[in-house]
Amino acid sequence: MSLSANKKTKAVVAAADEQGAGLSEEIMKALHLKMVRIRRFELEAGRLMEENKVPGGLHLYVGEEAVAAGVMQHLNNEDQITSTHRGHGHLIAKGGEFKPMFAELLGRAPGYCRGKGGSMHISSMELGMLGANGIVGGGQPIAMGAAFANKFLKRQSVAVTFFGDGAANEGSVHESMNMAALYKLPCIFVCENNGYSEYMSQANSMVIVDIADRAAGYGMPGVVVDGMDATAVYQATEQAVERARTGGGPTLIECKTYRYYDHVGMRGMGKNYRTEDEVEEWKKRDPIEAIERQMIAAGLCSQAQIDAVYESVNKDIEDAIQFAFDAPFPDPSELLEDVYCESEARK
Amino acid sequence: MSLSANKKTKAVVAAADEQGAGLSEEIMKALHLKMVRIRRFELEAGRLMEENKVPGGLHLYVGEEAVAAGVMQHLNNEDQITSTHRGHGHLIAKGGEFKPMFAELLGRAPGYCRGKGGSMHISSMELGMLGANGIVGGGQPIAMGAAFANKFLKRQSVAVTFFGDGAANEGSVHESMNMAALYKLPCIFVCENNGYSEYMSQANSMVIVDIADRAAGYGMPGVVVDGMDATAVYQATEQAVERARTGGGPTLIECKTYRYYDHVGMRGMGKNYRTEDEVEEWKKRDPIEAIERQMIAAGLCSQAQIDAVYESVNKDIEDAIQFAFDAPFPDPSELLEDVYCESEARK
Amino acid sequence: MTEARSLPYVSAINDGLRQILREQDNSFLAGEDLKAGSVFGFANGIHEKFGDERVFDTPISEKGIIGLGVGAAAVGCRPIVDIMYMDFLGECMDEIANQMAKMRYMFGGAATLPVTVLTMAGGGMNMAAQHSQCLEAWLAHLPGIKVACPSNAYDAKGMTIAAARDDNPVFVVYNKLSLATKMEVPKGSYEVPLGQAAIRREGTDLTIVAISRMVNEAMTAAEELAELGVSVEVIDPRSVSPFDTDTVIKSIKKTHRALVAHEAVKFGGFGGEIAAQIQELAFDYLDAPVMRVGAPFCPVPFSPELEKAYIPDAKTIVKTVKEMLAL
Amino acid sequence: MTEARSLPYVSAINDGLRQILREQDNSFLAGEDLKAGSVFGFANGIHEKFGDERVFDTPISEKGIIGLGVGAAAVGCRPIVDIMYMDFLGECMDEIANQMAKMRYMFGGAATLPVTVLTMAGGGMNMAAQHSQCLEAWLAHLPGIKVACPSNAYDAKGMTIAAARDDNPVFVVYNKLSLATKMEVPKGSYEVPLGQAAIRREGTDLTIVAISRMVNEAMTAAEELAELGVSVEVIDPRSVSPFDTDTVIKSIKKTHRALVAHEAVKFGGFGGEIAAQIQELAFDYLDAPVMRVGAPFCPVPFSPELEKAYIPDAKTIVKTVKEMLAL
Ligand SMILES: Cc1ncc(C[n+]2csc(CCOP(=O)(O)OP(=O)(O)O)c2C)c(N)n1
Ligand SMILES: Cc1ncc(C[n+]2csc(CCOP(=O)(O)OP(=O)(O)O)c2C)c(N)n1
Ligand SMILES: [Mg+2]
Ligand SMILES: [Mg+2]
Repeated sequence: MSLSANKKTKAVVAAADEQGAGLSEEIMKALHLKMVRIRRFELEAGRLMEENKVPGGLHLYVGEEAVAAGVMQHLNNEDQITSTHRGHGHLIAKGGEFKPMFAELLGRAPGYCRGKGGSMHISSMELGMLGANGIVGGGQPIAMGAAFANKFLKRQSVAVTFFGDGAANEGSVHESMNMAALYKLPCIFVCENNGYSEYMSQANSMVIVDIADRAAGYGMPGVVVDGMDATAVYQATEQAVERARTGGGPTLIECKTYRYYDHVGMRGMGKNYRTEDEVEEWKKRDPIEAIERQMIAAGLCSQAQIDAVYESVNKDIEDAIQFAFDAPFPDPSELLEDVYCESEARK
Repeated sequence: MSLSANKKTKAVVAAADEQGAGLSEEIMKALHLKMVRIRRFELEAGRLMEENKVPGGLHLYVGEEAVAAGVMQHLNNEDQITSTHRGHGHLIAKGGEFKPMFAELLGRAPGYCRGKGGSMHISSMELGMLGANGIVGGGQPIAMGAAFANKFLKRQSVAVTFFGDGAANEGSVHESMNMAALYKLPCIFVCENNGYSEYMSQANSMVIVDIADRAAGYGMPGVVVDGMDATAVYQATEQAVERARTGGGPTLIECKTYRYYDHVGMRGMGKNYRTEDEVEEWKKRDPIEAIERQMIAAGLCSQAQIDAVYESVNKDIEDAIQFAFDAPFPDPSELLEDVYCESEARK
Repeated sequence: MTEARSLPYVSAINDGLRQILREQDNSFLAGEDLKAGSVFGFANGIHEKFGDERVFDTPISEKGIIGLGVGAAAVGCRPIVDIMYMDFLGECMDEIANQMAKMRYMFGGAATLPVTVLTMAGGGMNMAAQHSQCLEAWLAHLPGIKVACPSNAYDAKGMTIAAARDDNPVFVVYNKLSLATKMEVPKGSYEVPLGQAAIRREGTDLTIVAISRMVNEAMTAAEELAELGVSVEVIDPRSVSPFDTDTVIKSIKKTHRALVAHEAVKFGGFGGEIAAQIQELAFDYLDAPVMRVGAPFCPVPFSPELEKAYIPDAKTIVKTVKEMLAL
Repeated sequence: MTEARSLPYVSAINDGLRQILREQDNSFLAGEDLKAGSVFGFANGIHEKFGDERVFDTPISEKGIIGLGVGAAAVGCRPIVDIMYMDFLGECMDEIANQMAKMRYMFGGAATLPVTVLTMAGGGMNMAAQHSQCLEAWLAHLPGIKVACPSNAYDAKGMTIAAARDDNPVFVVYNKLSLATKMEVPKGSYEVPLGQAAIRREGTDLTIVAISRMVNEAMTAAEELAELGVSVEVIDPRSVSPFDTDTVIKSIKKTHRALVAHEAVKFGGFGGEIAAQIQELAFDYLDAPVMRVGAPFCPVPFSPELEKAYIPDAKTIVKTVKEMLAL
């Protein structure tokens, strides 16, 4: 069955590649901007970590930008997402700002979590970003619960939960998918299959090739998408979001993608678990270069305009990093704050 | 997809019905004896519970005998099983004796667990019965581990784990199936789908109709079998055991079956969750009556011989019940024994 | 507070749940077998009254059940979810300890989780090792959640209401053997505040701090001891987190002797925290060491004879008090 | 015992694991990223040495990992399984508490489970609320398992060996910040028996009972206090279950003062059990209440500034001792 799955994957990926240009200029540019913002943020964050300036370290999303961009393009601030330990890209694509993000990574007071969460718990309730999560498989039960609330409160909102190929083997993911399908919840399960969980290959974690095949076991549709193609992710998500908003229930979208750097940081732990060639092969399908080729080919913009995008993003990042380093650490007196909500119990 | 699944089920069930008579006299009689022993034990145990003579209560297997009989017919004492809260039938089919069983149900010293486990933890390591389990989904990780040991120690043994339709939604079952498939373990997952988990119907717990459909998500074969036909269960298990013993890895066998009495005991809690008609419909397909019809039709034995089987089983049960009631309770001094193994740590 | 009538603990829970579902449109009740009223019957009739949307069954998926509560609470609901037996906490301890208890703090206070978790603890019904445990010590050790252990019908209703009105995650740990015990329970709405101990009986010679059902055993013991001329004060903390240290210390400063009693295993149990606090804060007032009564260091045995020997009761308490007073 | 050499804690663990894998053919080492040596490096080179059959990766399935250990142990293996961070215990507490810890008892002694679980506890590395916890209190409360908390390299190796040779389920709780700390570690085979405390420093004025890394903090504090003329005895229980009550009580009877220190949250922590036992068994010898040093009642914060304020250290200990002695 792995074989047939393989075939399927190839098919879908192929399909995706052709689609590209179908989208409007506005959307293509939005997808591009999201990805550039993520890429530039991560490269700077990674550099800071390698310079030992980021306490506790971080997990980089570089290479996987197309997934966050393609999915989040369909969401608004009333929609929720739950993220993973690799969560910067999700927050940025959901509208996260660089200043409170860098400040959080550095443990400073103006950070999104006032310095209490850091990279692994970065979140913004205002933006509907219900948190990166240090627990693999930690986000799916929460997203399922949020999706339930959306239905219960008769909102149009959708809850999207991101998880990796490794997370797919956690019991919590199984329980959440089954409940989401059972209650027909507006919940979208986006599996970011980058082929590895830390230093374990997917083949070292499961027999199947397409995690999307598990969707059938819950009675929900499962699709495999080229996670290196933002437009393909965008189109797959469009159907899933439509389905979710109209009471059709959950969807499992598996995005085949790749992380360019180590599990942690850039150089990481120097474990020997994949080849340089493999990394190079995937980089040839870089999602940002791809969309830039598509945009220029389709005459949606010039190289100069693309350069301008980078310029302004780089400027924002520079300012944000400066802001973060200038920002104060939280006062030790804040240690015991935020454990409980002190509001009077409501009568 | 429920629809197609429905069709599949019907197909398989139909197929199973015809098969019946194919088996040898020896096997047919062995299956019959196992089922009669279970049925008679459970009816007496149930009666005792309704007479408030069984501390803590118990869960009856009546109606589901074909599953335990058909599966266990392929196992020897070196093979292991893990059972559920509804475990009497599994232990009997694995070779359990009535005396230590009734003694355990009554909390007496000569019980299989010296009175410490009771119905919900009844077990026999000698017989490879690694325990009934009070935790739904508690047995699957253990069976997977036992199967791993069989492979690691180069034994021919197979580990079979029983679980219900409700248990299928526990994360532990998901993790165990994936690991069993990943390591190609001699492990057989037998789902006893009796349509209900306590007072919740299967439709109230999941969208899919055939739990066997989940096997594909782990890369293992999944089959649906008529759990009211011991010969069908026997034949499906034959292939799975063969596969397991020859290094082919795990199989998921879903047996469609039914419990005649309440979740707990006979009258149970009197919750209103299924119709009398439904119960009567299933009883028409009683696995014991069916095999007796088949045996007589095939001229494998006479009604008189069948009656003789009941007589001797009833006699054994009477003696066992008497034995159990005459047996002493464990001495309070045993309370703190068996918490730890006191053997010297091995050098 | 309106008229009261004699009600069993199980019906008092039912009363409290109806009160909450009536007053909070964004609350719902979910768990295994709750449509059927729960296997313990505390939700009987509630599904019929409030319907499929407000009261529903969940699959046997405890991680999912807690996730349902956490996620729905984070975005505007006030969920009440049920973990059938406290013994099953292990199935969802990550969702409880790493998500529910920490989300607000990790997010710098941005998340508010008004979720209530109901669960059932305790032995004495020959349900063996996996259906009889008292694991409040696991929960009390977790900053970010509150843990109520109502010992009687009045509290069972009042704390269920208080928990569901609280804007924090609150566990209400009921007790199986208490379900049938009756007392006067007011109709309508009232709260038993979390973190306020109750002095169940005043005394001068010794204070017994007892958790959940052990309060009743302590009261029985106090009666017996009174006949021996020993005046016992019985304090029911009612919630182990927050824990009402002040009321306990005040009592010890009066009686100079303390005994802590819970049904949970003594070793590593919450009684250690209570005893440690007492000697820390009332050291100079103590005429004797703080003693603890709890279950011995073994799983809960099935056999009635063994379980009787296992579970602490009034006798155990009386025996210990006599030793303390060298009677 | 053969020659010793200076080795960091992380390599001492490695040494111990190799010893066991060499001497026990039916043992194996399994967990997440163990082929790669574990993310902490304590298994570096072991896969290369013992091969795919003895050392292998598991999916991210903690319930499955514990089940693998329990099931394989029940039928003839001596598994060593790893739960990467102690914070993840919640993912498999049911398999630990209801299966691993209770199986032997529930079966009337028929099952024997020689399984060892390795895990990593502790903060101080800015890993925030879900990768920094000390949850030994959850485990100590469970009859049926043993819990070792090695505080130095010598014990890390010796207790790993003792745990794997024990015929019961044993948790070896390592500490992250200790991984790099070096000391003399003998080559070859030796055991540090479970349940035997070590007196790390003799003293006459006060006894500090410190768990895991807090032992080092206690030693530093003792140095400082010595300069103030205070003679501190430092006791390292080494395992919290079984707990070596005798050694602790003997010391208190000599020093008449006790301080308990652990990195875990103070409220509901294992320190409560220790303090309760001390005052229970040495009441008449105590000149002051048993004090406890532990983390405050909040999750572990990420910000370095906050985490510094959160984790107890030598300063916290010195400060508390000074208060106890009114210095
Ligand atoms: C419950 C739990 N188990 C293990 C870990 C350790 N861990 C952190 S990230 C990771 C790998 C996750 O792999 P995957 O889900 O594929 O996400 P990716 O890192 O590839 O994005 C592991 C094992 C954890 N954080 N939580
Ligand atoms: C972890 C856990 N959750 C819930 C329960 C309570 N419970 C006991 S049996 C049962 C129903 C099980 O249904 P199923 O798996 O279909 O087995 P059946 O009773 O139908 O044989 C439930 C919910 C439990 N024992 N363990
Ligand atoms: Mg991955
Ligand atoms: Mg069932």
